[in-house]
Amino acid sequence: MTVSITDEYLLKVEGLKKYFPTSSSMFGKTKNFLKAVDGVDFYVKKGETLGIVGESGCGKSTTGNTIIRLLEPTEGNIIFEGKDITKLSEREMQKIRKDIQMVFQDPFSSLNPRMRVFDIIAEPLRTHKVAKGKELENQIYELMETVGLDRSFANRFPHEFSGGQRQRIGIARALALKPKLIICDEPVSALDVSIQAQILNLLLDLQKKFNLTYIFIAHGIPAVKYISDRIAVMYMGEVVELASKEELFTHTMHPYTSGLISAVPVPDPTLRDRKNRVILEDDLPDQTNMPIGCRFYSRCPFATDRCKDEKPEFREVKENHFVACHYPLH
Amino acid sequence: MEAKLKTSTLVETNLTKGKKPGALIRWVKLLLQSKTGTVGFFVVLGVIVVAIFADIIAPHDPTKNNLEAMLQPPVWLDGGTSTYILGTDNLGRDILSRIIHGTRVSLLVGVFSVILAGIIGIVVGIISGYYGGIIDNILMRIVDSFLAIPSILFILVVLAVFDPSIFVLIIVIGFTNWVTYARVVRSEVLSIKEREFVKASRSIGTKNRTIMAKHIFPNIVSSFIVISTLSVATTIILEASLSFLGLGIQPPDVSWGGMLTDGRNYLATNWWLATFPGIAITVTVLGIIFLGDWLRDVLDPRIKGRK
Amino acid sequence: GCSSDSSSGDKEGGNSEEGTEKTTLTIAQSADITTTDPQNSLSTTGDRVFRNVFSRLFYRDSNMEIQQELVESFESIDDVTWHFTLKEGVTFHNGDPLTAEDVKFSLERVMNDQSLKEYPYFTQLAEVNVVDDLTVEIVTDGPMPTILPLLAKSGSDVLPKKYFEEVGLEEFQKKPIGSGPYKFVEWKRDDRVILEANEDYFGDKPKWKEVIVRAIPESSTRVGELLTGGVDLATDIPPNEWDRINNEEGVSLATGETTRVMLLMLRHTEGFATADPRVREAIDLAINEKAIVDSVLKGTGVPVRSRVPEGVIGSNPDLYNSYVYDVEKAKELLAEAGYADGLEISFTAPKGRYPLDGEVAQLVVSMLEEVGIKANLQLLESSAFLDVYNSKKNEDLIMIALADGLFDASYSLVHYTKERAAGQTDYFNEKVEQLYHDAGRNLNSEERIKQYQEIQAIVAEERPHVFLFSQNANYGVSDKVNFTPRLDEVINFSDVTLK
Amino acid sequence: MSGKEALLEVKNLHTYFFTESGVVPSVNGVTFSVKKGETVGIVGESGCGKSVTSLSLLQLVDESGKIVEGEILFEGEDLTKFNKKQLRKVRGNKISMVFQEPLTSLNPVFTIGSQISEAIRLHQNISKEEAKLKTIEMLQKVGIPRADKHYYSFPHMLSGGMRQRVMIAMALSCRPQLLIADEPTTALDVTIQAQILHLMRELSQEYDTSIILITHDLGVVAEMVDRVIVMYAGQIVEQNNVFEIFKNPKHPYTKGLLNSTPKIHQLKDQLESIEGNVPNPFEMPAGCKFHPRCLFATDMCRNQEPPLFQSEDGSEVRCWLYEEQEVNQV
Amino acid sequence: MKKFLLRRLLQIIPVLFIISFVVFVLVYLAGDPVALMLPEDASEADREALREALGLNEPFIYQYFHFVSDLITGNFGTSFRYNQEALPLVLERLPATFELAAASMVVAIIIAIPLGIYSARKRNSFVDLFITGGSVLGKAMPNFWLGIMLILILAVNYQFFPVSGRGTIAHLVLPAITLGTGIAAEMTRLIRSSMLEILQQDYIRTAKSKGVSDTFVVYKHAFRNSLIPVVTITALQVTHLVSGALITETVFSWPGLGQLLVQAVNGRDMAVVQAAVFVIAFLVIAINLITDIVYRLLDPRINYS
Ligand SMILES: Nc1ncnc2c1ncn2[C@@H]1O[C@H](COP(=O)(O)OP(=O)(O)OP(=O)(O)O)[C@@H](O)[C@H]1O
Ligand SMILES: Nc1ncnc2c1ncn2[C@@H]1O[C@H](COP(=O)(O)OP(=O)(O)OP(=O)(O)O)[C@@H](O)[C@H]1O
Ligand SMILES: [Mg+2]
Ligand SMILES: [Mg+2]
Repeated sequence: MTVSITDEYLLKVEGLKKYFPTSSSMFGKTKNFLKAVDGVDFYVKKGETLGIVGESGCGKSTTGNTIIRLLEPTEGNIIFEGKDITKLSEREMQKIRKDIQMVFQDPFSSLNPRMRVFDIIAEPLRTHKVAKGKELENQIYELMETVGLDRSFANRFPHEFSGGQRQRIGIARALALKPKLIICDEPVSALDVSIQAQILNLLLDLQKKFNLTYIFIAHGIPAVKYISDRIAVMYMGEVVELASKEELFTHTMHPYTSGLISAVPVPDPTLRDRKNRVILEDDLPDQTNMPIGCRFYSRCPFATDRCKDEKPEFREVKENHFVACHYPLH
Repeated sequence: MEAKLKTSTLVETNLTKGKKPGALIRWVKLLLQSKTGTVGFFVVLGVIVVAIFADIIAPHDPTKNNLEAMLQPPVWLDGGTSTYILGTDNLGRDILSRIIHGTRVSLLVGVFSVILAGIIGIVVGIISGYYGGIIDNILMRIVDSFLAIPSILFILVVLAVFDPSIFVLIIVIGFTNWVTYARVVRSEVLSIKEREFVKASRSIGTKNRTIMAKHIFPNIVSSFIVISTLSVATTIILEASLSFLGLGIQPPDVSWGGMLTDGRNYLATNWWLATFPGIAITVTVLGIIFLGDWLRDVLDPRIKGRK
Repeated sequence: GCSSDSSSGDKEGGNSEEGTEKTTLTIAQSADITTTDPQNSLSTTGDRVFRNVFSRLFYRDSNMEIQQELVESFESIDDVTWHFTLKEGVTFHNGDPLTAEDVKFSLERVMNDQSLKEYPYFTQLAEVNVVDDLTVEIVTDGPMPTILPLLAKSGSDVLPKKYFEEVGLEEFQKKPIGSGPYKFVEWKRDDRVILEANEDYFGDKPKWKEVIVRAIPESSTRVGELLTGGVDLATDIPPNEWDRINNEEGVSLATGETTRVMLLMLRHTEGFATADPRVREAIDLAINEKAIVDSVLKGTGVPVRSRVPEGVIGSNPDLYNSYVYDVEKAKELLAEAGYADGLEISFTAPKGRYPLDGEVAQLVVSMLEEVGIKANLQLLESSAFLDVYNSKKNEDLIMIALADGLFDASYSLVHYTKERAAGQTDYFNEKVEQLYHDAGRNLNSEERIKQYQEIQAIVAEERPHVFLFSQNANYGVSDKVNFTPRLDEVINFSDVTLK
Repeated sequence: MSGKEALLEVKNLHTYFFTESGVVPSVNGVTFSVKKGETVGIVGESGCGKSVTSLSLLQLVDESGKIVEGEILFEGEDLTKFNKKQLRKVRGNKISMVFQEPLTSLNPVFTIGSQISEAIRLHQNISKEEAKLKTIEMLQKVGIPRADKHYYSFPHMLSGGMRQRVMIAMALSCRPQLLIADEPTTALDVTIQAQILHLMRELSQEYDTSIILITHDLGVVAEMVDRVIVMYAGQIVEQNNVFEIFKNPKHPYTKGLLNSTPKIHQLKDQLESIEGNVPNPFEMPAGCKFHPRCLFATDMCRNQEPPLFQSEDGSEVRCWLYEEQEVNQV
Repeated sequence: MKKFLLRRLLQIIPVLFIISFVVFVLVYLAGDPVALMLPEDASEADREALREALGLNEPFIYQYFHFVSDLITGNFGTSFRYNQEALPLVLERLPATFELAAASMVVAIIIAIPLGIYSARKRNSFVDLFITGGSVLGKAMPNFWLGIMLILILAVNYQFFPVSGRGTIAHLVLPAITLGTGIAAEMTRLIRSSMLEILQQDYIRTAKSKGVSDTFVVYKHAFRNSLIPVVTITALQVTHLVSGALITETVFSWPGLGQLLVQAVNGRDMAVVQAAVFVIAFLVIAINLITDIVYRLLDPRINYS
């Protein structure tokens, strides 16, 4: 499933920033910001899957939500099919929304408990007036079968389903408008391993079938690694490393990435005493008051004074391997 | 991999086994599971039936006085007659018939004022909670102001100006009690709008109005139903209190509160005047509260989910 | 709270069964006084307090005869001029002597200050002059047959000029000073007024060391206090509480007549059904006043056909304790008037303003129904009712009880004059107009009474008002004390005596 | 297996919930033992009865849940026969627990210090001051910086990892013989999980504490435990030493779990999912409870429930496939 | 915290402003007080004169402007009934009402806390059902009815307590029970449900797993948490307390704010109504502010910065 270089970018994100004001003083002079996303660059090519990993709170969801303009970006460009959508009005955006869809993390809260499955899947079709009546019905049944749900389920409510089934409903809803890009925000984190595998395989299957492009967000590296072609590692609102999956795992450059990878428990007891494990301390800086230098400085086993004072640039160290570190590991 | 994918998309059927029973049967089952819920349901049903068919059920004209039969005790006491099963009041009117007719006022005032309050409260609450910001700020300050004025005072002053007819009572109680709903609804909306299904809908490009109507509203309805049942109970008692202060429903209309108030002066000597309407209020309120409690249990998705 | 100090007195006052001589009298009224300014109050509840704190030139004894109180002697100089000589050695509670200056000050205050509630009654007084220390001259604006009743009426109380001017109204209200048998001690609003004996009183020694006048609006609570000995005397006991009192040892009921008459006002205005005299008569005939009195009021009331009850100057004995009731005739009259198929009229009545007023109104409605009149009853709470009444929004029928503060027919019969009736009943009768005008300046009291009686006879036929009954006042009395009700409903505390 | 004596022996434990909609047999005949110093892992999908098993040991299940059958022998004494007072002496003292959600498991209105010292003072007759010193010592031990300051912190002031350290400090404060950890790291980021697991391992070695580790992450199991118990639908389906289980899983369910776990240390991997869902407790299939999801199910499986076959090496498996090979039945 | 306080204090300004408007409109609608100030027999000319003197013939806006500017200078007008400044009249009543309210709260707490907790612990038992039924009954009984019954039985028949009035502690008992019962009923239900919720929390299980005894778990670990919603909702009930006091005070002739208000409304003594509404509103706001602070003390999670 490799993508040839000549394929055009479907999505390009440049210098994306999203700041949340945390406290506004009485007279609006000093404002504090939580820099949830602080200058992120990446691109996604047609038909590929870009994985985004990172610890909780590093800004993965915010990035996803900003791309689909659920949140207004503070700064930066989001170029979708060659068009910068950050400047679009809500009406113009409406057309784009058809092409970008989302699958959410929590299979319990992402479906309206008071709506029937049929109506949940129908909502995007109705909103964009794609289909009506019999045709709508057919499309919905078709979608349900595509994601592996019996059409007899159409009249049920979400609470009558298991987590895995609910996630299928969510996927069916995302597929309804035949989008070009699907942003999956931790779609398997809440599921049991066996069900996780079902969903991951389903996503892969659908990608093949409909030539979909995914942005796959997760904090579990194993799942991201399984499904992605390229992976971006985020840390405190920034992408610190971005490379193809093979490259990232064989030539890990950023100490954070390597810490992250080595922290993942390996389901093989023979490897339990493996060496060179890096255990990262959880000494995180205050997100409203970031250090000037490298944000990973406080936890990095290799940090120097330079890291403290000078912010490392996010650069392409090797072809298609980007990293933000003064002293890449490889 | 191809083969694997096939199996993974196999239609899942273990939930389709055994067709789900119809909604009605399911509700009956849920109802019968709770003793208090069943009691509450039948009390409320009974009260509604009595209210609707008051004219047919009542043995006498509730306003017809009989100076020959003043203050007759109930049938089982010395001096009671079977003509007036629950006795008569100080104008010789049949207490049973008055209670039967009083059901109407109590229910009308209780139910409609709550509906009115609910409509205003829900609209304000949803708008305030959903949009937030300056709109929320303005609306909530209004709510705060209303909350700081005891509603009974408000009602008293208004009733001092307009004759306390059923209609006026409904309007004034409705217009003072909406703030409670607005508060509750707003805080519910605040949490619901953060739920992912709202985000999902927004990400599709659904209009705010549609989101409020289709996603937010249905999810606050159940908590609204719960507080509103309780509110119906409170309103019935409120009407009684207003009667006590001389501002309840006025004769010839009959209300339980009015009966209770007029009868209070006879508590020491002719206890049945105030006691029977008192029992009617208590039983009805009890029924409504039981029903409300049951509704809270069955409408709470957490509880339902647990089963 | 700042409550603990007041309690001890109350307890002893109420239940002094500890053997010691009872020296405190406790009275429960249905409402509190609203002011301590005797000239700015019209309520009976207030009067009961002021009567014992202040004195007037004249007073009415228990038979409603006018007697001299502060006045030693008086003479009428001419039709409009009177001289009054005051008793010597009368002092106010603060020790200041009571002089002609104080009388002049008090009367001029109520004659001139429009904001005072008693003001409207004093418009006939033209001048008050001090002749000497103990002699006052009063000049009226014309012959005034009612001058003595007026000077015996509430509002004529003599205030201490010096003290009042020194401290001002505000302070005076906090610590009012009079020359009556009891001195003001404290007023806790909506709770109680506490008075103590004035040992220097110029009349008979006060009988009680202390008198507590409590306000207990809820009648069953008032009766409860009486039954438990918390109070010795409770006013305004509605008929429904009588059984409780009668069934209990140690308490009894006392009933007295009043000048208050419950009546219906009927519109004579063109366009109203009640403009037709036949309809008015039918209404009167339809109502069985006696039955109302006997049933709901348990006999405490007298059916009347006039607003001037017995005991008031100018009353017409023919119209007292009398009523007309004839359902058949009423139906005939209605048929004659063209309402054979029934008549619908509006009927406004108060609820909670007078004892059992709501019940009476409902009885009236059902009696009217008997003859084919459907009265749409609008029962209103006291203030809303007054609003309708005062703004003259009354339609066909309005029920109200009116009393006579002056004990003179002129007070009541003014209602049948053109000016007064305008907009309310729109009643007009040349004869009545003439009679009323003549009587007002007639110093021949016998002739004057005749004139008033004639007015009443005419009114009873023409029915701008349909009279129901004159109300009684009912008191609950502890067996420890003797009490006799008065027609004016005032209580002289010293008249209540220990058994 | 070492010859150490058993610290805890659970025999044929049945815990049922008596709910309004019927009886839920959440734990249905579970038998296992824990030796001194041993770490035993219990794995299985959500709802298979792991937590109920562990809560049953200290009789902490909800009121509606009852131990209807079975013995829990701790140091030879049957805990199910203990009265409340005796139980309280064991709880927190000899056996203590760490729960999944570190935020909700700490009382929000008390300082962490007071919560730990409460545990100490309940079981040791010492003064407040001493308890405080001990508490601070424990906090230091679990790696909380500036422990004397954090003594006065409220739970919400700490990060997830710190809170879990507090939970561990509390659990270990009385040096229990047995620590039951119910998914202690599920709510945490991998980096933090690595720290916590590391800490638990170190402390258990130091104190010679036995551990029952409940998780659904096979990676964690592989990293931590000596022996693995696999549960499915309220029953143990397989039990074996950790190396054997990963090398040579016997039960189809265990195999399925392993195959559906993404593996980060292999570059190319394929996930196989177990089809279907965990059965609804009210609609338990007849025969082997796993048969509707089992690729190898036979008629026998559909009709007859397999017993737990025990082999010589001490491993156990509940599957008809192993009937002939097995020596003993339990 | 400072910021929080400042913000809350600033919010009071628009609230008071809205209240002033609402109150004024009510009073304006309530219409002409003149009718009530003069005897039934007074003439139209007398009334007109008084109306003019009181400035009641001015246009709405003008009157409102006057009203607000008077308010700002602390002038609530003069009571028609008492012929006295309204604000002192209202303030004078506060101690009595405070006394009653506090005693009722004590009664309510004494009843509600043990019952609520017991009911939650023995959920669905017979006793729980009984307590639930009892609390519903407590809610269903109108205050005046209960008050009169208490007087009839405990004061008149058995003479345990005085019938009415304010004075000794004994005087306080019956009104406090009357007013407290309704609050207790509400509070019991609230404590019960809040306890039920709390008893299911993970930290309760943690406490048990430490070996804390059941009683201790309930009273130390659960109760303090369950108080948080109870305190908030009880504070919201302050206005209900006022409503209850309105009636209870009338029944027991308790010389508090409630009686003053009933009579002021009935007598259309609007200056007093205005002053009372303002004082009550102010108190409600103050109490809510205090509650928020208490809330913060009870629940360290809340951070108001
Ligand atoms: N609406 C918001 N207002 C204020 N802060 C926010 C908002 N949404 C997110 N944040 C903050 O922004 C940061 C990044 O949040 P985000 O949800 O993007 O993280 P994440 O990487 O998706 O984490 P997780 O794995 O927990 O989902 C967090 O610190 C979060 O608290
Ligand atoms: N209080 C309860 N009432 C009724 N049923 C319960 C209760 N607690 C647990 N159960 C049921 O017992 C079964 C086992 O639950 P348990 O919590 O042990 O699962 P688990 O294996 O720990 O799952 P998870 O991985 O989600 O924690 C489930 O079917 C659950 O529904
Ligand atoms: Mg996220
Ligand atoms: Mg669990």
